[in-house]
Amino acid sequence: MGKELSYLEAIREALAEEMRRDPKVFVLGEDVGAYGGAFGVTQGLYDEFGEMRVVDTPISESAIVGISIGASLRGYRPVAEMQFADFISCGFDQIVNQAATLRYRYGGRSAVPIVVRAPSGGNVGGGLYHSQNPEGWFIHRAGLRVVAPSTAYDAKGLLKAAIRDDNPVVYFEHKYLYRRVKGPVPDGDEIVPIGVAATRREGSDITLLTYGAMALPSLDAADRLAKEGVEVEVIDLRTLLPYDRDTIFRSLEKTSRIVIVHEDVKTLGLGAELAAVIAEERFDRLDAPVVRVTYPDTHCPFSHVLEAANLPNADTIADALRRVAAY
Amino acid sequence: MGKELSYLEAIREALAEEMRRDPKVFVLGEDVGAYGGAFGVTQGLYDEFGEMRVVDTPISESAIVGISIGASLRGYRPVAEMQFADFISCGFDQIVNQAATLRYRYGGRSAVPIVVRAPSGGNVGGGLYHSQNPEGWFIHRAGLRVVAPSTAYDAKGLLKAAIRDDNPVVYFEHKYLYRRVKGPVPDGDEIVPIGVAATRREGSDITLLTYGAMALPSLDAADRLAKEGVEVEVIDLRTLLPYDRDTIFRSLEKTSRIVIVHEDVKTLGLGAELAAVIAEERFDRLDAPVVRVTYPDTHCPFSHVLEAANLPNADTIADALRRVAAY
Amino acid sequence: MPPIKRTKFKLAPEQLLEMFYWLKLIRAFDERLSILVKQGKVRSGVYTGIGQEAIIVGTCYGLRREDFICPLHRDLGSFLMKGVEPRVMMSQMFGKVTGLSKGRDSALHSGVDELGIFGNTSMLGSNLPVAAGLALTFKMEKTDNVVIAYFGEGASNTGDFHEALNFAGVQQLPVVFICENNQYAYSVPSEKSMAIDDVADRAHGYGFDGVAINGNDVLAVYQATLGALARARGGDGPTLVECKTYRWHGHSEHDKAFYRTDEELAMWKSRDPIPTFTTYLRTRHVLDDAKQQEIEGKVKTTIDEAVDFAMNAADPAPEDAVTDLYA
Amino acid sequence: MPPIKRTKFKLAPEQLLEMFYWLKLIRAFDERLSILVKQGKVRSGVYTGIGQEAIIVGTCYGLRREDFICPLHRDLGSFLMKGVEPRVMMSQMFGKVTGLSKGRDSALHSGVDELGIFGNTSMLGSNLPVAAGLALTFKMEKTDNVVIAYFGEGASNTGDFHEALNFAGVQQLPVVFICENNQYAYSVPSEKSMAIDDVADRAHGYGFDGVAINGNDVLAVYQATLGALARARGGDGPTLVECKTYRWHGHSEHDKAFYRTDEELAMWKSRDPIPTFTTYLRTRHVLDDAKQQEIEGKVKTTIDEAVDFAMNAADPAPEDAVTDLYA
Ligand SMILES: Cc1ncc(C[n+]2csc(CCOP(=O)(O)OP(=O)(O)O)c2C)c(N)n1
Ligand SMILES: Cc1ncc(C[n+]2csc(CCOP(=O)(O)OP(=O)(O)O)c2C)c(N)n1
Ligand SMILES: [Mg+2]
Ligand SMILES: [Mg+2]
Repeated sequence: MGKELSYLEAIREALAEEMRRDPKVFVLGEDVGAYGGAFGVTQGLYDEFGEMRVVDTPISESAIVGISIGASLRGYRPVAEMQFADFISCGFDQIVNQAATLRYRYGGRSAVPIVVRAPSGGNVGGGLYHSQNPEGWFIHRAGLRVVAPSTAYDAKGLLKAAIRDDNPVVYFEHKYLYRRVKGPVPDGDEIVPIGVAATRREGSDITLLTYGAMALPSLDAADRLAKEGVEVEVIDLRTLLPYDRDTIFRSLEKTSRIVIVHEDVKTLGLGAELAAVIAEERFDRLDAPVVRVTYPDTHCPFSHVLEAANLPNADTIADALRRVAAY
Repeated sequence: MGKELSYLEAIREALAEEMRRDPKVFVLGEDVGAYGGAFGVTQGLYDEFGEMRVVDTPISESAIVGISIGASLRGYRPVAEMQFADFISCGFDQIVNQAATLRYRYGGRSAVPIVVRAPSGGNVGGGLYHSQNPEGWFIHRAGLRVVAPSTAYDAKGLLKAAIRDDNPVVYFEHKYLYRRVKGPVPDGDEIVPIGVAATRREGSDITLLTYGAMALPSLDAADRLAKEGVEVEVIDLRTLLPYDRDTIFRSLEKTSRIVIVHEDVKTLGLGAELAAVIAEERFDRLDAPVVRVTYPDTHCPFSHVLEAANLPNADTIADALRRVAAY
Repeated sequence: MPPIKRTKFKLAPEQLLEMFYWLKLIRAFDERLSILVKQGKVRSGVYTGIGQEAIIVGTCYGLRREDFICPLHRDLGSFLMKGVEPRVMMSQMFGKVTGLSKGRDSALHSGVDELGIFGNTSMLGSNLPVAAGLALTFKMEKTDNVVIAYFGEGASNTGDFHEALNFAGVQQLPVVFICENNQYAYSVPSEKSMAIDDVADRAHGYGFDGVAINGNDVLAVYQATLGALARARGGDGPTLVECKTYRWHGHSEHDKAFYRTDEELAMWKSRDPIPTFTTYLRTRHVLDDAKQQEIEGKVKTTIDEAVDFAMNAADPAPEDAVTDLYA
Repeated sequence: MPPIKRTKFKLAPEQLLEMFYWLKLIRAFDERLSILVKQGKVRSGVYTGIGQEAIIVGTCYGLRREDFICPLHRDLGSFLMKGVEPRVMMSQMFGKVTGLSKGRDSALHSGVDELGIFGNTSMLGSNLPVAAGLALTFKMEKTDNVVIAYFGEGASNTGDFHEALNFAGVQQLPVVFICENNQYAYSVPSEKSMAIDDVADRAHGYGFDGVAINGNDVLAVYQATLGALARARGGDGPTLVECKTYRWHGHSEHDKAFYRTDEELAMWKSRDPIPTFTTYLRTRHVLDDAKQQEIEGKVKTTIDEAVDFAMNAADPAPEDAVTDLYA
């Protein structure tokens, strides 16, 4: 396993390998063809697989998702690209109503094995409409699966799992990580299973739950706390729906303290659900309030000064950890 | 204040009075004109105000919202009707991206005073696409206000407040309540302010937080518990964004116990945020876990057997109250 | 608009009688549903296609099992023609376990992949991108199977209509778009929702042909569809066939349809597709009294049996409110 | 397609020179932005309209202050013509407090109600329903003000385009839809995103006229717009004017535009709207060396001053990341 790939290359490799393995896998979206996608994720696929398996679409997000659903009903496994996660709002109905409910209304007789890839997240100077973290809307919709890798390994392994999964999966790939994160990736048929979190760092004092780009400053903050004698267990959720209750609860048994970090806004971000479930089901295990470190309830501004003010970072995370440790 | 109106009539009266008061108020939507709307809410308005202020639109939810936004920028106060809240998914982008962000991206120099009325909720045999409670998606979006009245009084007063509010407001009116709930309504210029909860029943043992149609079984359950010696304070939130922290926290001071009841699904329903905020900011005030009684994480089935199985009711709420009381 | 393609066809007497049977059966199915609603036995929303049967029979008659249909709410008859047993379809309306949705939803909200039937959500227009996706797979496989996608003139004003037809045009997909133009979308007459006479004209904006035909003449519909199907099967892309028709009942069984005149209804009843076709068959001696009685008897038995079956079938078990959500 | 309306017009020499100034200023503004991006000084996404200036000048020149424009991403020049000072617009690109967004976003993402400028989100097509809403208010007020709404040929494939134009047609709104058909949507040539040659043809599906014209001829654009404006002001409803053009730069400044040939670009550069118009002015003796130098000097000073101003302006204060969200 000597090979190291960037997060972006890992996504591309997952696509290429799955397309080689299964002729029913194809990709579609705006500029995904000869151009290789706005970020270059699909580069090379058009040359290898041709225009019927790497389909350039018009600017029609709703149709992109709807077409994927139709193809999936005939046994295909479409991977649709939203050019930016922000534009997923334009394909919203097809995801939350068409895809998420089909199996249920069919009485279990069919399934919608589509993947919607959504490049999300800020810290790239994208402003209000190129920086969004819309995962909360989809976590709130039964019938979907939602994943958000933070490493090259998971980017590849989770995408393979998503493609093979029989349910509609919304796959959030964080733009900040595309070229900034590199690492080993799984080989061959190895996947990263949906629904399983990864413990990135063991610790006995506080459990930190995070995902996506926030894994990086979270680990930094944990390192700082270690120097102060506080051992933070950092859990990267990887799958947001269904999130990995077992891993979370097991860690809590050890630490009795929880901090949640995400880039999505606070109100009804995933942290709300995690905090609520913990407060409901593990009330007596908690020695301190469950603290959330998140984006404030506002939009992602363009100015780097403003954007930096909004993003959680190692400082703000470390502060929260200290507060919880001292409680 | 002898006059009693149904919940539905109260909405209609609010529209008529606001349209009389302010020539800039108008309504638009599918079948809202001569027909008076799918549920009859706008009946009579077409005759009184004519087709330029009661605008029948094509089946174009996205345009309905976008048109409202455009008109609002010229000082109008459009009230858009979604025929069913379920179809709000088709106008999603215009609400969450266009309306919710305009003031922010304009540097505070403009505003979007629109109201989107959305008949929501189940218990009416509507099945998957005529029963939804989509409020969670909008509570998760900064820049919006979200309200959900449960009485005729609030239906009228909150709609008037929403129309006069300078922000985009999503107004969830519960279909189950339309003709089943009757009561006095505010007169003249009296409104029900956005952001203020109503304490429906005082009690010192448990605080029950709810809204919309779930207020009814919640009050029933509270009555039952009273017979068992447990006094439940029932708070009807009325506004979901921003929810009324003060009233919630004040009640908690008394009771130290919280139960949350809503018809929206559990995962990232509003209850998640309420539970998280309480666990975060009032950890030491809690004597028991914050328990949520909600729709399970699934869709709203058509069969009355299945629908009844999913809906919270006085029995399931009373059970939760007993568990929390006994904790 | 180009002239209607005059495809030559010859139907054997048995085939004509089969068409007659379908017209009768579909009419009887909807008429019985209407009664069942009034009796309070069917609680589903019922949107009959009474008066529009020639469209379903004319478009479905030439289909193969492998071909896909994407029906709209008035097209329950197309489920029958494509192979769903009447008793199953009736069970679907009662929300019984023996229905396609197993009680999760009613009416068109379920499909059968093996029979080439897509069951849509309620969101008008949202079946059209799915139809494009299904057709895309036929193109990928280089088979000559086709997709028929139905929509009302009202639904032709949705964004999904536009995105789907545009994609179908670009990709020259094997899909036939059938517009059931019954002059009204709920209460709104088409002149208040579009500034054109023929929805067929919209096809030209997508690079393919549109034709407007008499939707109450089953043979005219059959002929126009044959031409469109031949084109689609031959790789020459989509066609839009607009069938002018009228619905006799209200939008749903609960709609009194005050928005139209008795004269208009009477005029259209005089164009009832069934007597017209009956006369055609009788003058050609394909049908005589005995044959007609036999067919009408078979229709009655079939519907009676279907209703009996559905009424005696089991309700789903409450536990099944949460199953069949994920694969 | 109906022939282009040959509206007679006469422009005084000063007016022609004004147009010349605007062409030059807009070109210079975008060219400077391009340099600033390469220098790393502007971090916003920059989508220049270089090569397309005739469209903005020809369409905006006849507008009143009260008229509204709804620009697309390449139309920063229209902000200038409608009255935003170059220094303010430049500040907007730098994300400074002196910009329209006060740093919250850049480029077209902010508007000025008093100047009749709507600033859209990034979601392509989503400005068109807003344009319809603005126009609806002009119709309500029976004024003869108009709205001009811009979109690319790529955006004409979005659902919002369809819903907006349909509504504008039904209501005969005073709006002129300007398609800037520059042959590409990002990397995708128009023949891969629509099966028609002229976007103008789509207008017929909405009951109004569409014309396709040479978008690189400022007087042709002016003339066609005049006709459309007259129609709109006179209560005769919308027109779609499709301006055929080409963008010289990549989609954004980061796009190398490998998807097109050097020959194609060279061909279109030979149709540069500015020299064509310069020759016109010179042969008519409206422009001479001295005048040209004077105008070019003024342009240079204006742009230099704007850049100086913007670069020296203050960044927003971090606290303002969360203000201006609610009214
Ligand atoms: C997106 C959406 N908006 C609104 C509705 C509510 N609705 C159901 S049927 C209908 C009228 C449909 O008219 P048309 O498409 O002409 O079909 P018809 O009922 O006339 O056959 C409306 C408005 C819906 N189902 N979906
Ligand atoms: C709804 C939506 N989908 C995708 C994008 C990403 N995007 C930005 S510009 C663009 C191409 C636009 O092409 P066109 O409308 O022809 O305008 P042009 O850039 O050529 O002027 C794309 C795909 C977007 N902004 N909005
Ligand atoms: Mg209709
Ligand atoms: Mg373009």
